[in-house]
Amino acid sequence: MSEASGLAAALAGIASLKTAEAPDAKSGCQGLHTVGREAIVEVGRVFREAGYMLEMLTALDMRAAEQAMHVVYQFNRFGAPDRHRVRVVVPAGEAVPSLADLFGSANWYEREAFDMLGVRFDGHPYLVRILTEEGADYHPLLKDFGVAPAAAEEAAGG
Amino acid sequence: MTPRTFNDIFGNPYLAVLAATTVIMGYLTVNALMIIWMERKVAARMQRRLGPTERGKFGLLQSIYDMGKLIGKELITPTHVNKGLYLAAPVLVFAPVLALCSLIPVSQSWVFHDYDIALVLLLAFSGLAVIGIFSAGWGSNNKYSLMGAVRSVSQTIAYEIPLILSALAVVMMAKELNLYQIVAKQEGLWNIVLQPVAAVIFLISATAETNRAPFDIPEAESELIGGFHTEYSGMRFGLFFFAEYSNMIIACSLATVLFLGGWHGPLLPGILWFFIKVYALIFVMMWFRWTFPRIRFDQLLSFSWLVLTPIAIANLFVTAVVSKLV
Amino acid sequence: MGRIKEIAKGARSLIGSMGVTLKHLKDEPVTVEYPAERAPISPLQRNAIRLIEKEETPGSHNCIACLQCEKICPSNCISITGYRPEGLAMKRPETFDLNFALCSECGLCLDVCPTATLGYTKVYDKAGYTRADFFHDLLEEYRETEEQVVEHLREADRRKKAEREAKRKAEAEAKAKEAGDAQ
Amino acid sequence: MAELIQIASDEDRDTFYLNMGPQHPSTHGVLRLRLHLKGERILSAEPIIGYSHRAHEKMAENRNYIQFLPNPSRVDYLSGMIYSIGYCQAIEKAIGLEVPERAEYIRVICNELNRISSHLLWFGTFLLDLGGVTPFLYCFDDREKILDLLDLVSGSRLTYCYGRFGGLVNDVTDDFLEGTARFCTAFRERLREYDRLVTQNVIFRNRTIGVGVMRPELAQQFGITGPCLRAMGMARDVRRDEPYGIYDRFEFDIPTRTASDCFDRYLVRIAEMEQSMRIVEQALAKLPDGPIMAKKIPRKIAPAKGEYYFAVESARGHFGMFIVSDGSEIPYRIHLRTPSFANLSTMRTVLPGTLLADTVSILGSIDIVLPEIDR
Repeated sequence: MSEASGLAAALAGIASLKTAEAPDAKSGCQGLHTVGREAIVEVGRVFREAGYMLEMLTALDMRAAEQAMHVVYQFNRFGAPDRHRVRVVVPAGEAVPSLADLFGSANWYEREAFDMLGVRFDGHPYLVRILTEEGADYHPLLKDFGVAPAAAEEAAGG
Repeated sequence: MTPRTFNDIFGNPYLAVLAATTVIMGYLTVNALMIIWMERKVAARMQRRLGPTERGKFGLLQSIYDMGKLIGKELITPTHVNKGLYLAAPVLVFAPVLALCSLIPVSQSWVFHDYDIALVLLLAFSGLAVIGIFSAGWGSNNKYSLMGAVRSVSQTIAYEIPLILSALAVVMMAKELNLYQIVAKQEGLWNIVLQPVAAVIFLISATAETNRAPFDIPEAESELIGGFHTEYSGMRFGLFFFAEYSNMIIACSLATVLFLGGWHGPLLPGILWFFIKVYALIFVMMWFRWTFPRIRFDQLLSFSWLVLTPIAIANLFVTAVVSKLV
Repeated sequence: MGRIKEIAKGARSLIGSMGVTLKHLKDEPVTVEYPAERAPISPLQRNAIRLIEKEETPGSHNCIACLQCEKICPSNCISITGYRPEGLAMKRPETFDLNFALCSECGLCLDVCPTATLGYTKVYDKAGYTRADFFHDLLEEYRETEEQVVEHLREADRRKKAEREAKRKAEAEAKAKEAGDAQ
Repeated sequence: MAELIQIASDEDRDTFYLNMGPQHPSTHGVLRLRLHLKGERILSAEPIIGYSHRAHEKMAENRNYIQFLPNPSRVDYLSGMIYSIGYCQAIEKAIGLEVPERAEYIRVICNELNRISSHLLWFGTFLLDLGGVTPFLYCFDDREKILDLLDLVSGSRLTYCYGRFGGLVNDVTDDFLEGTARFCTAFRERLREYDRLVTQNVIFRNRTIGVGVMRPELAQQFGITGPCLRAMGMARDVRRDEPYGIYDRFEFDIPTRTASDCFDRYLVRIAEMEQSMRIVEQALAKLPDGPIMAKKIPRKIAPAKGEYYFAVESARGHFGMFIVSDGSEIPYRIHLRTPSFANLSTMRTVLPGTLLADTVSILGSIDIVLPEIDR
């Protein structure tokens, strides 16, 4: 328990961090936070020092509603889950500091988020596409990246 | 006791050479095809499969169809290879095999050639194949092939030593380098009884010399794809393939000659006994292959230098002392 | 000495391994020689869909062209056009095409079918050279009997209607009687 | 952290680059490893992925929750049952749907059978990487029996779409129950045989013991999960830590080892197969009668606006689904957190310093399924 309260105290020390009240059990998380993008490295360091791993990192295209991308970090510890989802709201087209120096897994996760949704990460050592082809000029998981209707696909495929 | 050689039988050296070449070529071709069939069947049965069944009875003709396929294939020469080495390699690998076969005494009554130093010649020639493998690897101008070739050279050198040392123990006992005489002296008591350690070392080294699994690291398809023969196709690849199986025959024949008493055996004619023993040994080699995972390269070398060679030397030493005392 | 022991232990383990393969050498192979013999397939095995013959519509399917399966299909491999025959309450399919090349055999179409007329074929090894080989016309086998079935359905509809009418009449009569009794 | 591969200068003649893959016998799919080698020793390694990217996440955004059902099992085709049922469980949790008892038990049986089949395939291909062909075929023989069993209930052999929101498609038959019990008995015998054929084998031991050691700090740094993590000595398993379905009702151990080398990862998986059989046998004994579909299933599957995260233990580790709903029938975003993605990303720190032959066994030992990484 002291570990968790230590973590809470450390998180409380970060100015721009807002923690949501008692998350719903359905969310699968024990803590939901929002943080300014300049503080995300600090947040990452707090979690890393508390022995948490970066379980998941992804981005959400929220440009339609709020002209911004959400980068979602999910930290968890080994054992009984204590999952913290940290959200960073980034205005579309701007970059987020990279966590690649703190977490090895962030390296690929951030590359994936960049590849899929075009979120750039400042200070990433090797921010190139990871899943789609080299030199592509699209980010397929953006909402305005359309899909070809099945019929057109069929015609193209022969 | 001296056997008749082909020279005696035909009375003409040129005719003898021609006849020997024909017989050996014919034998090697049929043998390679049959061993391939046998290998596939043995492997299949060990893995609870059926193996080839479609062509001929029990799939006996399958290998012939496969050979037809290999011959019918276009010979592709990649543009980046060193042409000379690349083209020479399959021949270089296959040629020593032919020469070696003529030295094996298969029967009590006749041999192809009867040399007094046949064993030395045999061991010397068997080392030649590695030149072919190396030129294949180097000439292919492919990183995987090169690694396969490098591995092959160091492996051959490493295993030649225990192979020769274990053969030497037999030579010491027989006081003879003539293979026919070595066999003749084993009448009644095979060398394997007197030299079990040498026999085991010889079999292991021979497996390694022929690049058979678990010592097949020059090819190592899970690491090096095909190793030295990655870039070969069609019958050029086929020659490598034939050479491997023919080498098996030679290694097993030599083991039979040195340790299993060659043609000696009750009831059946000597030549039949000889082949029974050879194919039994080949079966053991196949058994190895389909049971064991591959040894890692560095472990392979240290196994040779740190385990097999010291044991072979100790065995040789004991043999020397005992044969002096007896 | 330890080294020799180690070597001996290693050799023993190798011989143990060889024992396993030798033991299997005399075992019966497990291979099924496929084109010549076929392993039994699961009764639930999912393959291309077909329309099953239903007892309500002897000799034919009971598809009502509700397009539920077309809508649910994640791969858009079903396309149906329906028509309403004269004097019938339900629609009948005019075309029912399956593009099996796209199908992922998820079985969602069977789940949603209200008349349970969709089933799986037992053909699991169909091969073809072009995509057109995988267009299945599911109505093919039933086209001949279609008119008969429509007639049968009309008959059934009429009968049902008559029954319903009779029932209503009976009910009304009963009600009237009841009302009469109550008075 | 991320040492990038610098192109060697002309003077650097001792080293060379080797592209292992995308077409290579032992990269288990289309993985490319860009290796910097000195002789056979690896100086640096960079896995390059994405060759089998099929845009499952994009597909999710273009179809409704029901239509996404066939997809999860195709993400990881070796533990397709676990993925497919995991997805159902995630949505059931999001919309608050109760699943009947019988369905829950059948789900557990199928999941664990699938886990065994996945581990068996891994076992076979791992030995194939090491050059042993025969165990591969024995494993496939055993795996075939599991596939037959799962085919009996689900109708598919590999990419199952067996789960539905609120239950399952088909009920199990007596054939299946008997067959499963028979399989468990027969398979125990087979495991003893594998022990003699492989585990005791000195060549195999030499190839795996002490090879590919993952330092424990990598676990936190990279978020390693699954058997790779348990081989590091951490008894972590989603089934135990945050039980989903009815996994809290079963008794099973979480096998762990401490050396974290290839051999330990191998032993952990073998022990896991035994534990899975234990679970299967308990579930078979307790299997209740009853329906297999929930009574009231909403016609529209539309979780309330919000974000959901649900994790299951796949054969390779922690598989998480991050579902963002905007309240409609079509998911706003489904992100799949696949275990192999994290496990493979450790390779650039684990591989340097090892031999080329070890690369193959290390890659094999972490049990990667490329389509699951690329999604």
